[in-house]
Amino acid sequence: MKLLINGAERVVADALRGMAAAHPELRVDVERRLVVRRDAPVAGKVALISGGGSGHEPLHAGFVGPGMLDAACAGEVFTSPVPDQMTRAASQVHGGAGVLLIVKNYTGDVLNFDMAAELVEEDGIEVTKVVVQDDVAVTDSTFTAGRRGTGGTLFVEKLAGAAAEEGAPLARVAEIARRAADASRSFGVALHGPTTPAKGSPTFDLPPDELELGIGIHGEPGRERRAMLSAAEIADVTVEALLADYPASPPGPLICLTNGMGGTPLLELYGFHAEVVRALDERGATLARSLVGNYVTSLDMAGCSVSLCEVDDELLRLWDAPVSTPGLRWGH
Amino acid sequence: MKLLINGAERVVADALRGMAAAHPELRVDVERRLVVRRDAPVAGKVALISGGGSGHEPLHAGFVGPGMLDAACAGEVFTSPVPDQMTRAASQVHGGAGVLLIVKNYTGDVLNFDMAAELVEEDGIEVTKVVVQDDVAVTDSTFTAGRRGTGGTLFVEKLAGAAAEEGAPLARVAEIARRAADASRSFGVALHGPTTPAKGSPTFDLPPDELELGIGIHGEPGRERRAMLSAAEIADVTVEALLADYPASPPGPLICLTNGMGGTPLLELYGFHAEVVRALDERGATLARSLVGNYVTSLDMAGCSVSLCEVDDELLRLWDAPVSTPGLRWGH
Amino acid sequence: MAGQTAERDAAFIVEWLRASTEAVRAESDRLTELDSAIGDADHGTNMRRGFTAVMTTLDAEERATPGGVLLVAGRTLVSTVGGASGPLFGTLLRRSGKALGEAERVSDEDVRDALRAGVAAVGQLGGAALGDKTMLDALLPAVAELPDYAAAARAAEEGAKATIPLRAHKGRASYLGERSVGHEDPGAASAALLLGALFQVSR
Amino acid sequence: MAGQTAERDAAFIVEWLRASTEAVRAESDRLTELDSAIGDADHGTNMRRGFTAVMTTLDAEERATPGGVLLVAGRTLVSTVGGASGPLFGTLLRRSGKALGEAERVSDEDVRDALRAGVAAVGQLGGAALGDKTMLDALLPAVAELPDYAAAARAAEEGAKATIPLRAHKGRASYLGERSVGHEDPGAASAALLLGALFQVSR
Ligand SMILES: Nc1ncnc2c1ncn2[C@@H]1O[C@H](COP(=O)(O)OP(=O)(O)O)[C@@H](O)[C@H]1O
Ligand SMILES: Nc1ncnc2c1ncn2[C@@H]1O[C@H](COP(=O)(O)OP(=O)(O)O)[C@@H](O)[C@H]1O
Ligand SMILES: [Mg+2]
Ligand SMILES: [Mg+2]
Ligand SMILES: [Mg+2]
Ligand SMILES: [Mg+2]
Repeated sequence: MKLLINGAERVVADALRGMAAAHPELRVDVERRLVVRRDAPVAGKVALISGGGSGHEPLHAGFVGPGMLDAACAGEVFTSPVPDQMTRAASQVHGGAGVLLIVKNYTGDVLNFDMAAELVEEDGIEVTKVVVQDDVAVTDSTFTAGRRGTGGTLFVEKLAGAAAEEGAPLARVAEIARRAADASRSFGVALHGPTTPAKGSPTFDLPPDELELGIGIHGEPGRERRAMLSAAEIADVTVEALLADYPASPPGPLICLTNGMGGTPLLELYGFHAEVVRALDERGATLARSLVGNYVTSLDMAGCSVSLCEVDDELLRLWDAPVSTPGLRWGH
Repeated sequence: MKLLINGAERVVADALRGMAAAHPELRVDVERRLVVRRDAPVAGKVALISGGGSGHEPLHAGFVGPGMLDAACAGEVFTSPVPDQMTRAASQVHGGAGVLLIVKNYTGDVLNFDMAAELVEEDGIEVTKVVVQDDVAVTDSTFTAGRRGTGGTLFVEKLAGAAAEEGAPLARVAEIARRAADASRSFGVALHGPTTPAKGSPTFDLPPDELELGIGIHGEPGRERRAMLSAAEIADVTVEALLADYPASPPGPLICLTNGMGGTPLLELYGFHAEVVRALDERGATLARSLVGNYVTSLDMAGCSVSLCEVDDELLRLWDAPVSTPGLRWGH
Repeated sequence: MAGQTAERDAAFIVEWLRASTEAVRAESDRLTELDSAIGDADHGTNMRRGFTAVMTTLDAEERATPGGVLLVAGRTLVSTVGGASGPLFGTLLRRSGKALGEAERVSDEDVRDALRAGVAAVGQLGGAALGDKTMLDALLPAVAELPDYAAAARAAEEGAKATIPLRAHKGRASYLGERSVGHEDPGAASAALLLGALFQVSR
Repeated sequence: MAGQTAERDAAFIVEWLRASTEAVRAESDRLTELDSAIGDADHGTNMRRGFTAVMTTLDAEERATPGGVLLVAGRTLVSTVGGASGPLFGTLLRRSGKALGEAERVSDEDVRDALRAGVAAVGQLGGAALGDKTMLDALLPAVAELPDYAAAARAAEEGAKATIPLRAHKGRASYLGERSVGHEDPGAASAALLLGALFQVSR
């Protein structure tokens, strides 16, 4: 596989240089791999910090800005950032109202963010951590490191970001983040695996007539390999898995993120979204909002994921609240 | 190649169904393959209509909305729409101030839009047509059907859309569109070809150590095949070709669109953008704005294109003017 | 071979279009493959979609005259194909239909004159000349042989094959420059199918 | 084999880390390949980045004590690796360094006790147990053999291989469920490299 890069070891730094050039509204520290709101610290506002391995763009750095994150820490491709990044980010964005860390549930991310949280607290900054674990493909999660954090992270960052922007205190922002995390479910499907710069070839090989169900966002193989399905069939499998995981059947009103993994064209993704909406509808679920696009990606992986978030009026209001980031932007 | 579809013949209709579900702010006629601003016709506003083959999303349907297009006509994959679509669109969006047709310079698009223009004029609606032909890879354009219209189309639709939204009359909106088209240059590179639903395999095969220079957005092979280059080298070749095509050296301030063809991850694209900015800078060019992302795509083609638009204060003001579409959104 | 006095009615044109549709359907993948080499891999799909629509239209409403059949067929192509081939083949049929006027029966000389007018209109619309590696490279030599349908079909076939060594100067393939050399033009291949179908139904 | 009375100084630990770095560099692609099968294809890159940084740090500033060397090496791993292996291998070294305290020379029994403390800390931090298909499956049997460095290296190697038939219950590989069976754990393979390097420099 050919990649549009200067060398595997330079990929993340180069991307951050590009972000710096493209987004004057952000402060990008290429050396320390931090992307920060230009107006940070915002006095009196809870600061949201997230981050994770690179390769999922626009998540997380593309979600930095008013109404969403204050800072994102970029790790190497598919490798969580190191604690020094999070502590440095905290010192730059803490506006006196505490820091919320949004962490995807992977051993590496949790360990590194935990170490950072300890250090930040030692500096006298109030810290709360919310772990996103929305991937319903991980069924027997007692035998695993829990569920993975995937597309639902976007919901958590958006909803908690809106609450923080409104001036809510840390406990309240954390509560919103936890509610959003609890209300989120995701399921992903790959048609071919992603090519990491370090490996230079797809992390898993899929025969031309098979697909991988229940994949994560790190090029790990999924839980099951099956004969290729149509968009309608994939939507049925996906929506079935998602709805089955909610306590109520059907759940309350939903925000639906029909997400591309990076290598699937928007044309196909919209067609798939039509089937997701149909599959939800057939099962009595109510769609409050939808978002279609490449938001939580896995490099050039072909495939898609669907993330749902069950919302009440408050969460829906926070979803509709203005956001102004490179990757997500609406409202006034 | 596997695709996330229900069948080749359903791809465009399915995608439009998905757009309808995802974008209540648009009116989508799946049958007639039209995407229209919900508030159309806007009385007294010049109506902008564009369209073309599908497979380039978000272009054009994703650029329908305040500050950009009033309607987009979606053809089959890589096939221009038929005149009936444009005439129907005109009847829906004409607000009494005339219609501007924005056409990418392909034989099919030009012929079909020309036929439509004749019919619309027969209905007593004032029509002006602007043809975008920004692809500098087509060097000896006297021996071809002219230059192709590619990424520069985004500049034309955005700048003319802003002028129309401000209430400029048809002649003025058309003049802005022409100035934008004249000021635009594009050059594209492919690392692997796109897979059309009808063909089911990449439209051209590239060996693992070669790339295709000067490609268009329809999976046509480019003008030259070369041994694989680094991102920095690709940026140099690209920027060199673009700048050489401007009469002045260096040209005036530029808007730069660093565009993904659909299958290249955002991580790589930002890294490439860093090199484009460097290459421009080394050649004395001034960057006024940049935009990085998948905007004018070619299904799942891996690769990128760079589009430049030389701007004066007026064009820059129109660029910064608010726009609110699924694919491009900023300002208030 | 069709005699010079043969009278052709609307059914003859319908049969021609039906035979063309069958040929286009059978060869659709090959046409797309040709278009994949020097174009955008949609020509087979385009032609199949268009001719399928033509047959649906003609099956739904009968036309009394050869000219009427061609007119509605051409209009259907324009309305359903898109791309370059839609307006061009559409114009070929529409303009031929116009030339045949209201007559219920026409001679093979009338057909020849009509198709020549149609082909001339294609040339005018697209601005291409013989040797530009387009459908005209099959159409022009073919109509020159009419009303000898067999010779016309052969000339179209040879004209299509003769596009292989040419460099394209019109349409999408022209962007390839020298790299367009060595491939048969898909539109010319389609044109040869239409002329082959015409010969077939003329016997 | 190292005698029970051998005294180990800071240089010994530096040599161990240097040999580890060489081994990790030499095996980096294999480690990534292993991680590709049941993880996310970054383990080799992670380890190489971390240990390269460790050597840079150690070459820049000398440490007087074995404990001091391990502390700074562990901290460097934590600060440069990320992922699961950064905090875990970092903790292994840091905690071992802490256990060795300020002594300028330590016995092989001290090294044994320190590494056992380090491995215990890894278990506590990551919550994994023997048989969960992690680095602990190499580390635990290895430190049980210390201060016999040869036996420890052998045990680590065997422990790593023994992860092949296991189903992962921790880390990324656990998401694969049954499909994690049949592959060697990359972190365990790395741990075996470190123990192999220790044996090598102990002779
Ligand atoms: N200017 C032209 N004049 C005549 N024929 C043309 C012209 N441009 C293209 N064609 C014909 O159209 C064919 C391509 O048709 P098709 O693939 O359906 O449309 P598109 O090129 O828009 O994808 C070419 O092979 C060529 O024969
Ligand atoms: N909870 C844990 N306890 C001990 N070791 C673990 C744990 N989780 C993962 N590991 C080890 O980490 C290795 C993976 O390291 P690496 O690939 O560098 O990090 P990541 O999994 O974050 O990509 C696994 O092979 C395993 O040996
Ligand atoms: Mg990792
Ligand atoms: Mg086409
Ligand atoms: Mg074509
Ligand atoms: Mg890993």
